[in-house]
Amino acid sequence: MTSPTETSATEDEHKPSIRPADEVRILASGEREFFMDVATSDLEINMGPQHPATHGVMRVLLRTDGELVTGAQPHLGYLHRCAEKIGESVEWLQYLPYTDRYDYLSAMNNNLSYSLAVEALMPELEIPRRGTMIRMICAELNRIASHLVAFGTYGLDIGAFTPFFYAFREREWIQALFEKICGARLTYSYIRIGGVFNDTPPGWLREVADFCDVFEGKWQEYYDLLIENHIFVQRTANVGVITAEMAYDFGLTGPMLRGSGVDFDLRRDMPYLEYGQAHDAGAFGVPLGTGEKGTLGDCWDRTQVRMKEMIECLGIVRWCLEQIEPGPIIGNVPRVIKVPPGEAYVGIENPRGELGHYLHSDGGKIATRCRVRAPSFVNLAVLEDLMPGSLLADAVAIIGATDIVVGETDR
Amino acid sequence: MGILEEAFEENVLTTRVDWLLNWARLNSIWPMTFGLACCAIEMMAVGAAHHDIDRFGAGAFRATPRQADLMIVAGTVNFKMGERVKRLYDQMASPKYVIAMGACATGGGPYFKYGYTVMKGVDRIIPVDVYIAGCPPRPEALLEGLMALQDKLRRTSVIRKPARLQPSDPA
Amino acid sequence: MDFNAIAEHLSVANVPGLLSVDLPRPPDKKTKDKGRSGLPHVCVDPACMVEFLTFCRDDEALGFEVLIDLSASDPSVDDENLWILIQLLSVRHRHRLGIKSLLPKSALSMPSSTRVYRAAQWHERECMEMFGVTFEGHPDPRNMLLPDDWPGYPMRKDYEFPKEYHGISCE
Amino acid sequence: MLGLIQDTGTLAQTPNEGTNFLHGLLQWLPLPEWIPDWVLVLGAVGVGVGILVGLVSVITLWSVWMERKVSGHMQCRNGPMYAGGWHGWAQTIADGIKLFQKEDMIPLGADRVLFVLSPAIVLASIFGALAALPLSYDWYFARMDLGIFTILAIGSTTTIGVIMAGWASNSKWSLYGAMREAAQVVAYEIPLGIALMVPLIALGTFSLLDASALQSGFYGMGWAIFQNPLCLPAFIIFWIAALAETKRAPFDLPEAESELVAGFLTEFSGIRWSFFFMEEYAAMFLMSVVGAVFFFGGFESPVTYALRSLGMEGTIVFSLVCFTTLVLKAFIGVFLMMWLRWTLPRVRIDQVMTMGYKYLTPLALVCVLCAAIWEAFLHLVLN
Repeated sequence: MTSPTETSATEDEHKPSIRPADEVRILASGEREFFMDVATSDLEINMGPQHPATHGVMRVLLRTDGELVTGAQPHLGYLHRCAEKIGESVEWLQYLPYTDRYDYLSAMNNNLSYSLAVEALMPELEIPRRGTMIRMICAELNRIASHLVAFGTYGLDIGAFTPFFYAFREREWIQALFEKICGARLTYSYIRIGGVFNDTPPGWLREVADFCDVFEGKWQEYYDLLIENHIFVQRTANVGVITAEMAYDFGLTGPMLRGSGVDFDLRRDMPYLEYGQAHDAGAFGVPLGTGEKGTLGDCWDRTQVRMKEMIECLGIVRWCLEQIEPGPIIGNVPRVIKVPPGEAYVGIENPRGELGHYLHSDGGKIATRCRVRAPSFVNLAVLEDLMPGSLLADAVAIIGATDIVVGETDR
Repeated sequence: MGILEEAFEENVLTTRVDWLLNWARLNSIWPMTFGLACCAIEMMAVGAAHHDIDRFGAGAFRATPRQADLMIVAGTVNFKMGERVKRLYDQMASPKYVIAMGACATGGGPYFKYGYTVMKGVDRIIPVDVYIAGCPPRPEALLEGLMALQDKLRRTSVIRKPARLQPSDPA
Repeated sequence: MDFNAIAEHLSVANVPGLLSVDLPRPPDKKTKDKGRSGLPHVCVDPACMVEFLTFCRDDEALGFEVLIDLSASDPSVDDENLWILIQLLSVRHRHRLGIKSLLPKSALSMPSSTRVYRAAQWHERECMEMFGVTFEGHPDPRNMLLPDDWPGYPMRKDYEFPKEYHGISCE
Repeated sequence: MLGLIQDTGTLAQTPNEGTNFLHGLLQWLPLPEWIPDWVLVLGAVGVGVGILVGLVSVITLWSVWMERKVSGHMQCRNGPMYAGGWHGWAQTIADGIKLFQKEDMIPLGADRVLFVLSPAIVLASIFGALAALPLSYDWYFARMDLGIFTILAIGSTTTIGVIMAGWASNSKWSLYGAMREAAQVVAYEIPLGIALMVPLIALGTFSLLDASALQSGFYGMGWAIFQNPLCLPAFIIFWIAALAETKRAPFDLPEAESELVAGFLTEFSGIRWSFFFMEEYAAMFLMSVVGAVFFFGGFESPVTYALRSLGMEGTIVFSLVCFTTLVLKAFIGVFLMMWLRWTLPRVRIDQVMTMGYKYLTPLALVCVLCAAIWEAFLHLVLN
């Protein structure tokens, strides 16, 4: 158990103890009456590395006074897998499988972020349009799968066990689609530097279109089953309110930022791939938190933004399905990639926020610096300010709403 | 079960009682919710509807180590997490089993060479019953690992003296 | 505004600490200079980084409300200074700015910019444990990802992997 | 049980002396004369307890299996399949035997006496409450005139066992679970008691036997719910309070899975944990039976009405039919509880308290008032 002194971030004063009486009475048996200085101090609980609500291995040292949380201190590092040191030790293409394992719920988006960063360093590499289209379809399908897991596990945190199973039923369909295209269920390494690994099997695009149609009806069912459920609203509205200034100050991005009403989405405002044309063609909008069920920026808003984003992803996938036409899927990339010397930072819109790669190459086969800016790592810092003042049950709801993935937090 | 364990000769009565005790153990292995990394998502997929682990009676994921019999180490164990894994293993009640799920828990996985904080396999700190290969292993592989554990339980002897039991003993 | 406009705006407002601008240049055969690809960034003196960041955040035209990333980089073993890399993002004007500052390896300390952006707190803690950079005035200088008693700074180029940790061998 | 306690179940209030019970036993068993009376009484009570424990554990085993299957099918998967043949019927038996083999762990800092005692207290109180349940007009363990009174009184002592368990296991999560249990159950005892007064006003009796006898009016369907319009809102309040009382569905805060690791059961393992688990399902069955008897006619249904009109009043077939009607109604209640558990999220502790004190209690009082007014003016309307 960590010593109390470690919680320097949370204030350490005890509650006022009961003042002993002034004069000391002598008892019949002759000895002095002993007054114990009764002081109540806050309880320190380790919502430890193994806890159903911490979505993996994150420890939050909670200081509570009864049910009221008076201090919280996240402790990370229980899944630190030295991703950046490996980035400086293996070749460019060999590092791709490691990018799947940061945010293991949206491996396609991680590959995309890394590939775009490397392509920013190789200006003469040109990516064919079909490759871009397949990249966008896979990235958006993976965003739906990731938000489904977020929706399912958030139901578990609030106590509703069943939505988790429905969410995973749809996710299995997406995983089947990905299995058809690249053979893996979770860590795909499919989006390579210069395009995608292999072409879509026959009938795959038709099945993606079927999925989009079926998913629309199912989505409405989930939305009514949990998000509009009165108890769920009671548990999440007005809980963990993040104002826009707080979001800027903590560097939040993605659904956390949009949940507080800030209209910013990298796919639309700083477009990469063909998201700009997709937005101009009206394929997708950007849902924002509106504070409809409680104050603006509470847990309900963030969850509602994630749910509505799934529908926008369907719009993008359908637009790509119309635009796609046969052609090459990968640019001319040598077997052993030698990236010209230079530095670049590229950030893309991951389901959890902005996932950015800073790459520095000195012209060799191996990167000299591969910095990963993980959105969950940054979004988690806001817990220290959100948790004090909430109840224990709200603390669990707040962690669930930040939707962190510990693989990405600890890299 | 302290007194009764491995105390009796092998006759028709003790083999029947052994069969019953083993049948009860293998039909209700309760795993502990102990997901570390990507394999945890595949473990959740196994617990979910498509590949239902509850068919084998192992669907009751217990959050506390006290009530769990099976610890599925699903993901990378690094040194900081290692002490916690050891403490959790010690807190589990005695007939307990460990499945090392995935390449990371079996032997460090992709982080073997350059992962300075990664422990090269969880069997360095706790005894492991079943290893499952794959990164992450498919849900069917985890179910197959559970069945391998069930086979192992069928062959253990609770009451009979172990000396008479050869590995080639029919299940 | 694109990068040149931002750089020009910064130089006009002669912000304290602005040193130079590093633009990508194509490789040309004559001077054997392999050129520099990628995106441009601004070089800043680390001592007055806090004032530079405060200006970037409060200036109306720039409006960098969000500190996206703060990290360090050790370019090579024999290079005698470390790079501190900061990425800023403006939500209002939809533009980014990359900042680099050189820190001599002999005196690895600079003022902490948590006063300007709260997001910097955790990034700086990670730089402290990974590179050994000390940020003066940091409210909570504990280890972020590594165990508290982890020897050495892993992300340095001259870091050699530990043989064992708490009795568990790392081979 | 088959006619063991031979007592003419007529409505006339026969005085409930001890000899009547013993008389029944003697009639049934050809016993030599020299056996002293106290042995006979002890034997009869022992047989009664054996029947009760056997019946309740069978029902608990069945409802645990049913819960896993119901939750499975609700979540588009089928629950245990391979544990003993058709749809894994032996799953709970396997769980029980496995739990029996588990290591008996008592945490280091735990208060050993309380830790060991708490499952006993919890089971004792729930079986004490179940002893007041009649199985049919002729089969009952004790003919109590204050049936519902004893059930509520003894039934609420399970809280002591739970708080003892939470406190004794020396873990912060258990302490939280125990404190939540204490707060929640106190908040819901009051509306439970008040809501039950409405059917008492409608029927006019505390005893469960007479209550179901009074509901055999309109072809066996003259249930209390139809006799007094206020019984329906009272049933809803009763049902919510019963859910909170048995720590089920939206009110499963004491062992909240995702917040308190396992609430007050965090340190319990093996057979000790299964006692608590058994108590939860027995309490579910108890509350459903109370609901069935006082709101939905207990033994009365068109079938019993038909049998009674055929004049088969005292026979074994009639008793069996009464027993099955009661158990069927109880299992509908148990199924409803399971259904709620797997759909609704969990309510926060302060919302539980506000609903208990601010909304349910006043509502229950209003129901009682209106029910009394309705009963008072009913005789003016009828005659």
